[in-house]
Amino acid sequence: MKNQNTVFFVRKEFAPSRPAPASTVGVLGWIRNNLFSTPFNSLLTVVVGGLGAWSIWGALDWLIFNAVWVGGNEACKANPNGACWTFIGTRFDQFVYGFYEKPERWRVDLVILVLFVGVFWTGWEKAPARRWAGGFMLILFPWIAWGMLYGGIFGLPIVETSQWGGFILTLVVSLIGIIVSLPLGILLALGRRSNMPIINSTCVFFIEFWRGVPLITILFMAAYVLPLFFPTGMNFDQLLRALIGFAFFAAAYMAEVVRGGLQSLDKGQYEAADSLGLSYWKSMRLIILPQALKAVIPGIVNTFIGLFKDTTLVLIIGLLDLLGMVHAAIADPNWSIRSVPTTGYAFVAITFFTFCYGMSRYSRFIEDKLNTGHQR
Amino acid sequence: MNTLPNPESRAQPVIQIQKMNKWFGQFHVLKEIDLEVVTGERIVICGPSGSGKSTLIRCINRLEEHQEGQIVVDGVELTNDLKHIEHVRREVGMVFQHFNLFPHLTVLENCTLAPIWVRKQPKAEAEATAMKYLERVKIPEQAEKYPGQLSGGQQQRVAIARSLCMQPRIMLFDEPTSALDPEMIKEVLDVMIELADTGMTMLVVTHEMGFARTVANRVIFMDDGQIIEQNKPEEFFNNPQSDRTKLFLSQILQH
Amino acid sequence: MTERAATTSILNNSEFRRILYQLLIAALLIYLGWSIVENTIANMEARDIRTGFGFLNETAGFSIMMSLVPYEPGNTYGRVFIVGLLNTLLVAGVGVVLATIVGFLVGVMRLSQNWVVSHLANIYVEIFRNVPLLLQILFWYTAVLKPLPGPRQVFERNTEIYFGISNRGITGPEFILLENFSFTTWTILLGILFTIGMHRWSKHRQAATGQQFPVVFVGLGLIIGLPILIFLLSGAPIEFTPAKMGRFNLSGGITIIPEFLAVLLALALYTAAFIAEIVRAGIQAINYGQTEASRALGLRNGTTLKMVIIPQAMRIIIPPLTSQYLNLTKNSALAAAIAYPDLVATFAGTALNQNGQALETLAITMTVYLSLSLLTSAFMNWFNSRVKLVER
Amino acid sequence: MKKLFLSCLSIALLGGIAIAGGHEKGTLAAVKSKGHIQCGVSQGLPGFSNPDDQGNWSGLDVDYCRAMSAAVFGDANKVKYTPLSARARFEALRSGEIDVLARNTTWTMQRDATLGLEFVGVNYYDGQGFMVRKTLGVSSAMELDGASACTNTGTTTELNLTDFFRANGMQFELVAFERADEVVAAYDAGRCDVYTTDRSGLAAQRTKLSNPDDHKVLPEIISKEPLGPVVRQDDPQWADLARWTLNAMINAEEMGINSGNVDSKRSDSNPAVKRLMGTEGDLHEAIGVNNDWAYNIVKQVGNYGEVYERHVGANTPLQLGRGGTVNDLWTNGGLIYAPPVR
Repeated sequence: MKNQNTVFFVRKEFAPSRPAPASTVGVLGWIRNNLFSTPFNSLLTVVVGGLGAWSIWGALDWLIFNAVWVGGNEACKANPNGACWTFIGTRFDQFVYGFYEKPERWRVDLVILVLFVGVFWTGWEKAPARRWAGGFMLILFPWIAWGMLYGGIFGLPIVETSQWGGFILTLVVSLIGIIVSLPLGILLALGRRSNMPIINSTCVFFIEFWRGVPLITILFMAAYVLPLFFPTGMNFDQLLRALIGFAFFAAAYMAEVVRGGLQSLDKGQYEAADSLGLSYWKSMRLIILPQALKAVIPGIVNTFIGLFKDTTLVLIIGLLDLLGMVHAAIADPNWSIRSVPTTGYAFVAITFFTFCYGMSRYSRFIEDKLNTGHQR
Repeated sequence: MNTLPNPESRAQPVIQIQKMNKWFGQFHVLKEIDLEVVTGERIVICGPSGSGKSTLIRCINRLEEHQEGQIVVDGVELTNDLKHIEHVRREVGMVFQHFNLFPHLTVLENCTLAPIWVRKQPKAEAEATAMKYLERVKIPEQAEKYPGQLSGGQQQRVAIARSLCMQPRIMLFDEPTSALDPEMIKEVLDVMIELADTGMTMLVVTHEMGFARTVANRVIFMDDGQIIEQNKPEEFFNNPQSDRTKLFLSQILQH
Repeated sequence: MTERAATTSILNNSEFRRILYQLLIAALLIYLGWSIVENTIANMEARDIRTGFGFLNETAGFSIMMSLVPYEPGNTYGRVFIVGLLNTLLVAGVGVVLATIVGFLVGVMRLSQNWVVSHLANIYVEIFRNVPLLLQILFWYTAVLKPLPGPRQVFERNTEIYFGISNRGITGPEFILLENFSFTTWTILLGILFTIGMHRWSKHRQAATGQQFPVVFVGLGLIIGLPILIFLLSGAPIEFTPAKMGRFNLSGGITIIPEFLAVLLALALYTAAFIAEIVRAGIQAINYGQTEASRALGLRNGTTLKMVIIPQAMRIIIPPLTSQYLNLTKNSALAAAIAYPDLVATFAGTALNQNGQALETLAITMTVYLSLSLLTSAFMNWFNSRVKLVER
Repeated sequence: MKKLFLSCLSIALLGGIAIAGGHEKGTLAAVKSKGHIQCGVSQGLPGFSNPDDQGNWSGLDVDYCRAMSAAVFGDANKVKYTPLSARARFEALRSGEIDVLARNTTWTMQRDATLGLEFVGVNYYDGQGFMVRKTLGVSSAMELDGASACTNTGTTTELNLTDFFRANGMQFELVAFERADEVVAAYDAGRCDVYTTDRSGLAAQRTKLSNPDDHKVLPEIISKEPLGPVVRQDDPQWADLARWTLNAMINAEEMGINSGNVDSKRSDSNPAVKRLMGTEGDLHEAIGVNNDWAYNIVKQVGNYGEVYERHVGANTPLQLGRGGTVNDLWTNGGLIYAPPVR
């Protein structure tokens, strides 16, 4: 293009695509763009990256490479600069089952197995009869699981709840929390959107009260004050009382999530339901709730993650959940070793992280799917 | 058309692009671009989507970075030097497809923000200028409203006024009408035509061929990241040379 | 036929139904409330439990390890309540500040174009928000702070210590501000006033002439630099009394107890992970077009942030941020797990245990948190209505 | 006003629990119908109530519960245990969650008179003491000025400790935890210089320290801590049963009846022994048990002395020798004394 000021130009030879200059693409380009694009960025990369690598390496070294995997407490005493996994190993059964009677532990195994199969079945998009599995998990399974764990049915001997502990207790508390809170939360959310003043204000009061106080005061209330509210002779054991408090707490949070879903629905959906002549409950059940709940699945999962983490609080009122068991076990004089508390907490942290992170990935996955569904 | 100033009589080109190449990752998005624009020229750039026309004008105020070649705007070469970039951006206004008004500021504040912070004008002066340009785009009465309260066409006119408040030497338009409803396109085009009449140097990426015919003194057709053909509008539309241009025009003019 | 229609219509009348439902609910609630009250009173009488709030004026008789107001065991339960409340507010207040700083930093890091920085920030967020807070408190306390060496291993007996770390906490000197220190105080106050004035003046000047003035730098100089200068010129009128290593412990000085540190660290780092997500989402919610438009107008990055991005992002960030602050405050109740004497540990814990009046004690405690949360939601409603973007 | 306050609170707390009508039934009948005694114990205090790795409980307090079971059912093993924190124990008893509380609980006037509780006796006379590291070189509690002290929250220990330091004009830092094992862990980690609790507790917890021999118990005893089982105040018959279970164990020791010779003692001619063994008189009916109740206690659990030696005596890890202490029988100059069975 020699004479640029001549307006007319037509290209006869088309320029072929060339690979980008090596400095801008490929590994080098990536490194340049993402790590060293400016002097400040380079400094950040070196300083932050160095710190990050140092701490990640330190953590891995402590947790894996330099950890004690075999032997007893003597081996851990000999190596104070690494995790003491043998401590977890010797106590593993206790961490899972608590003081659940040994010969009866197969019941716990069975419940956990059914739980995981059921959850995966329900969560997996392409599974056959997924609705049935979900219904079973939400409606029938809790009763069966309680019956299996507590006993007294099918001729199973009773295992008192005071013997429950460890991971199984964590599961029981969190599952009861979600199973009770979901229907109760839906009712509360519907009530809060109701135009009947008494119902509306009752639900608002209930929700705001439970959301406004720390869970731990609710657990204290359940442990120390709740018995006063019942007639003499009507007793709940400590676990059941904690469960009541926990479930109400969960319901209030769930109600707000469901309310968000109800609010996000187009007004036209309500009008359409009304125009079809459906009664309130029918229009809710057939039209409004299925859409609203589907929209807030991520919110429900996130609430559940929060509740799952909050189950650890039962430790403060003396119930030995997974964290409680570990916390109690590290006081064992035979294992009074520098690395044991950290190992114990690391074990609990990894367990909770695995579950919570898994669930949050699942919720993210659902969220993305829902988002694409809304796009035109 | 003959009233337009003859580009060749102008001394100094205001934009010079030489052998410019740009990649997005491994994708060669702009290839061997050579372009010179002189003051007062009005250039319409058209081409199929993905041909690189938006990217080209975004390179001119460094919203995109080119990897090879040279871009000189207003005598300043665009490099990583922030001073250069700032200088160029002060002199080059830009109007976006989606307006990009600041929703938290009133129309007047949208217009005075840059003059106050970049040109360091007194507020009263900036506001007077802003009102002048708002009058020119025919919405002075909306000055105290927020962008969310305006229609799309009104918003785009505010966006044009906002750019003009910086008193740029060059205006870039990146598909300014393609996000608008048909009845609003005209109000924006009218403003642009008026602006052209003042002698503003303009580079417009658009598919509004009517606008190109009446306003532009040069039409550039791009495809596949290259400038395929450029010509005066009457020549370009009546007598396209390249097969690709012919194909494009036949498709776009059928509508 | 008409008769049937008449009878059904009364039941199908929606107004009638509304009233009926509500009456039923109200009756149920009144019955529940009444029976609970009856049961409670009956139970309390049967168990000889005292009622009423008279206990607040009784002597507590126990000691509290950390108190912001003077407290001794001879004080009343009412005083215990104040001490606990202040300790809660202290850890929550410092926690909020720390969580905000870390949270914003991590949130901005997550948006960094630097791969290493954004991924490390991401790892931080995922780890800290997916591990129970109580576990984190116990971890900091039991695994990090308690294993620190004891004071007798760190300090020689009778030495004076200006700064020390042991498993009894972080110890610094106690300081007394001498008379001359008032100059410094006045300088700081004047500096603040002057900076406020300067801010206004520079606004006016910018409006009038367009010239900008580096208010931040000059203001920092006035509020920090000048007082330091005055402080030095007036002969550094501050007296440090070092802590002294006694037979068991450091005495004197100011000690930040490990219980406080553990709760603070855990609360701040846990909440920071959530704040980081809020900040990231808030900034990401702003269309990139806003940045491009600012750049195209020639605004510098700093100005773009200050005038365009932050004002918009804050509207999105502040409501969830406030509820995180509230969560942090409520979560500070977990301090009870490691003996930090907050409201729940001292008042709903030790005091409840000693006087046995669980109902009253817990009611007071819950009321405190409930009021905080109602105040917070009132603030959020006010804020939301104030900053709502005007739309058509 | 109180009603209003209570109703607001309770409505908030309870949304949907239907309240069934209450039913009054004696504890003994309830225990018999459910087939076991629910016994509230500590969360782990060696010598008094402590679970082993398998979750089997043992200790002085545990044996008391077993004795009650033997008296009621003729089988010492019909007991289920509920571990309780210091804070939760009284409410657990009052609410009926447990039938009897045997959790090294100090008998005080306030607890007896205002909490709706009935103390049935003393199974261990304790007093609060101090434990320190030997390396501190402290030989008396009076030297503890400026020390940091670990203890349990919600116990009389906390109050006694405060009183002791205040009375002697000494400064201290109180670090109070909810659970006993947390106190021990904190003391063991060096968070505090002194560990204070009942001396029996010191002896028990010392076994949990990483190096028990590095620690010593100071001579001072700063309080009276009579520990004993507790029941609800509203059931006199059950309280009597609880009281006489303990008395039977003490009387048996006094009469020289132990688990080894109890079978032969059944045919003893001594009228006092006959009354205790149920071969004469019908006092057992008053407390609602069979006539062989005391026989079953001694046969299956043992007399007080046996139980003491088994769990806390000189040959246990606690090494709390009994001779010459207040916990010896009154006939040996101690305070262990039971009213006669007649």
